[in-house]
Amino acid sequence: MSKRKAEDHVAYSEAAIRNNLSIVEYCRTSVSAISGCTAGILGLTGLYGALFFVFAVTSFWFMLLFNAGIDSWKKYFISRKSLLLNGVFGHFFTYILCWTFIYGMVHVY
Amino acid sequence: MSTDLIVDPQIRSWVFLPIVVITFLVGILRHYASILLSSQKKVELQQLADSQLIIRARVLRENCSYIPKNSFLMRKQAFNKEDGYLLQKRPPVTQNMMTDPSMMTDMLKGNITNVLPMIVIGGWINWMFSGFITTKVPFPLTLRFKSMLQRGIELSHLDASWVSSASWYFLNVFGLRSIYALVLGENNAADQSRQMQEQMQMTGAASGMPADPKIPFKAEWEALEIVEHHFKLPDVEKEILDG
Amino acid sequence: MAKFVYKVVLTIAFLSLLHSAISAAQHRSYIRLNELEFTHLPLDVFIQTLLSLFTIMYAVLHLAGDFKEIKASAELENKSWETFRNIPSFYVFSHRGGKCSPSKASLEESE
Amino acid sequence: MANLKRKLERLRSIRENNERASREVVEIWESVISKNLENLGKEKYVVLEQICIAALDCFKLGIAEQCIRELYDEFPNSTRVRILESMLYEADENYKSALQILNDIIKQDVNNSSARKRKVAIYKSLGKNAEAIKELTDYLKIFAADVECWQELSEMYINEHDYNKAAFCVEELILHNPHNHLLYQRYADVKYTQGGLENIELARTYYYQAFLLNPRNMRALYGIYLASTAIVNNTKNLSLKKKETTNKIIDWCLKEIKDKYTKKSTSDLEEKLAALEI
Repeated sequence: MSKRKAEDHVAYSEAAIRNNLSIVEYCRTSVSAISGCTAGILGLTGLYGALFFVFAVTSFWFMLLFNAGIDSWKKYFISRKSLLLNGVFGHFFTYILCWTFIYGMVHVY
Repeated sequence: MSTDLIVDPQIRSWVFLPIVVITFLVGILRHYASILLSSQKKVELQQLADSQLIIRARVLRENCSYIPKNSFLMRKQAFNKEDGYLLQKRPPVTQNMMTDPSMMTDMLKGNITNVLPMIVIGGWINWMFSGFITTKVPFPLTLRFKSMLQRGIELSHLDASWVSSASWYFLNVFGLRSIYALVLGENNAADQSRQMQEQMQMTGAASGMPADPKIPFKAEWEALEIVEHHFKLPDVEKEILDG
Repeated sequence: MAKFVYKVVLTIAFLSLLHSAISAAQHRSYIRLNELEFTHLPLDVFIQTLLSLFTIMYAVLHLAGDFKEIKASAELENKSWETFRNIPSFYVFSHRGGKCSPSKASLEESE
Repeated sequence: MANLKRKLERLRSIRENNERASREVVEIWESVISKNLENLGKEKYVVLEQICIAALDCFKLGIAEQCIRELYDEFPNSTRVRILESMLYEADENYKSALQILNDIIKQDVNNSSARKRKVAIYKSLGKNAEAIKELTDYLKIFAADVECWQELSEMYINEHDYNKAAFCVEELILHNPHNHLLYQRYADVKYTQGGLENIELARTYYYQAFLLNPRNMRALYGIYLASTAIVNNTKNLSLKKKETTNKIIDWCLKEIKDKYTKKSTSDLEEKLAALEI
């Protein structure tokens, strides 16, 4: 009885959540920038580029979960889905900029 | 596909790349300039006290179930009675934005660091690098985008995915924001030493306060009025004997 | 120490990415000079690029910092009241620790 | 270099956990930091401040003076450094100069909270508890949400045996931080000390809550036990049923405490055995 009750009392520490999310945000921004550069080097165009973004972000997501521990990610994050989807459009914009930039540097001239 | 137009590689090193570098460096400079120019906002003592009072009332409302009923009622009384904390009479606040000189300088500083460089650098880039085709976006676009991406060159037969130098500058201005966050970090060294210089203060909560505290006070009063107290702590006897 | 290793890995991966970018650009100009149609990158460049991407991802993930446990009790579980009640803003220095200290010397005496 | 890094790490953890490990901090300064002042990086000034306070705590005024000078070189107009200076006077028992500095700071900047807090500390070290409490309540009228002040005030009321007011302060703390088992434990302590059947039962509820939040809190377990014993022993005409349940709770507590200690000692023993085998 007392065991179950103790689990009901789960409270999250605001500061720790913010710390984790800011780390993830940092990683995701850099991953979208770097994957944009990669897409530019590979010379992907059109839909392939968008697919590559999806591929890069998902594989990073898996990497993140694997790093946090397959079973123990719950210790660090409340929801797995928000790790994948939060602010995805902002990151896509970063991706496009880097993609265009490197594509221009490598393939246009 | 892309062979329909061959662009001189000189453009790459003398137009395309410089624009990116310039925008990036200007952004970094602007960041440090805004740190230099920013002034610690002076907060009125009364305003500070008001905001802290609001915080206290809010936590009382949210976490009241963790304290005994008597204590809750006592606090509620102190906040909500006729001349309690939330209903105090106070002199009307007359803070006009235009008459407050510190407000004016803040606005001016904001303009200097944000709008001015964009106009100046934008104008300069338009003048210096005008009329180049710089790059091609790697995805097809409809003709609607032509006016956006090909500012400065009026060629009706050009494919929409080519980008002119002026438009490339604007793309950079908007797109580099997240890169700045990456490079400058959220709390970099410049911030830390400033913290040391000035006394760390709880102005964070106060700055969000509107000039007139009546409205949030009234809202808090209403919210507190309807809160019901349920003591949330478990009953020891029942729990232990059941378990 | 581990951080240092990851930093080195990150740098190498970045250099490798840069290298593959240059290779790709060279391939592109070669194709243009020979008036061939560009179809795809050479396989080695392709693989190098992808590998660098994943290495960078991995290194960034490890460099960004450690996660903290989000359970509120996690950080409090090991605290005792003795450390919790200790508030630096209200330190009082007139305690026996100072008076018994062997190096006791007030400012005037030491000068 | 690696040593320096490790020591800085330790200092950081002391800072974050609010430990009062002043002697250790001063030792770290003497062994490593004093020679490596230039290599501290961006943490330098925070570390200097920490060392300064620790040095004052150990009555090594020379070290503190050096730190303050170092900080003044960098931030000649900082109020935070001036507060450190006033603390130096305070440790030297020159309370008049210390108060003078603090009053100057407050005159310059009315909402400087740490100067006001230092004033309270000075009254405290002068033994003027009543004045300290008055100063602190005045402070809390403005900074009503300052948690650490509520905590300090509760301590002071406890020293004055004014448990009702102390309980009020701890309640305020619980409102601000409802998931901290230490606060529940403290509240229960206060209530238990106040005595009376109602208060002791309340204390037991709060001890139990502290125990639920952190099952390793032995003090809370003992608290439940003590409170229950007090209910059985000190109340006349307790109903039979009530007596029975309370006794059951006492048994449960004792069993739990014994379990905890046997578990702890066996795991310790295993660790030691494992260490022996290596």
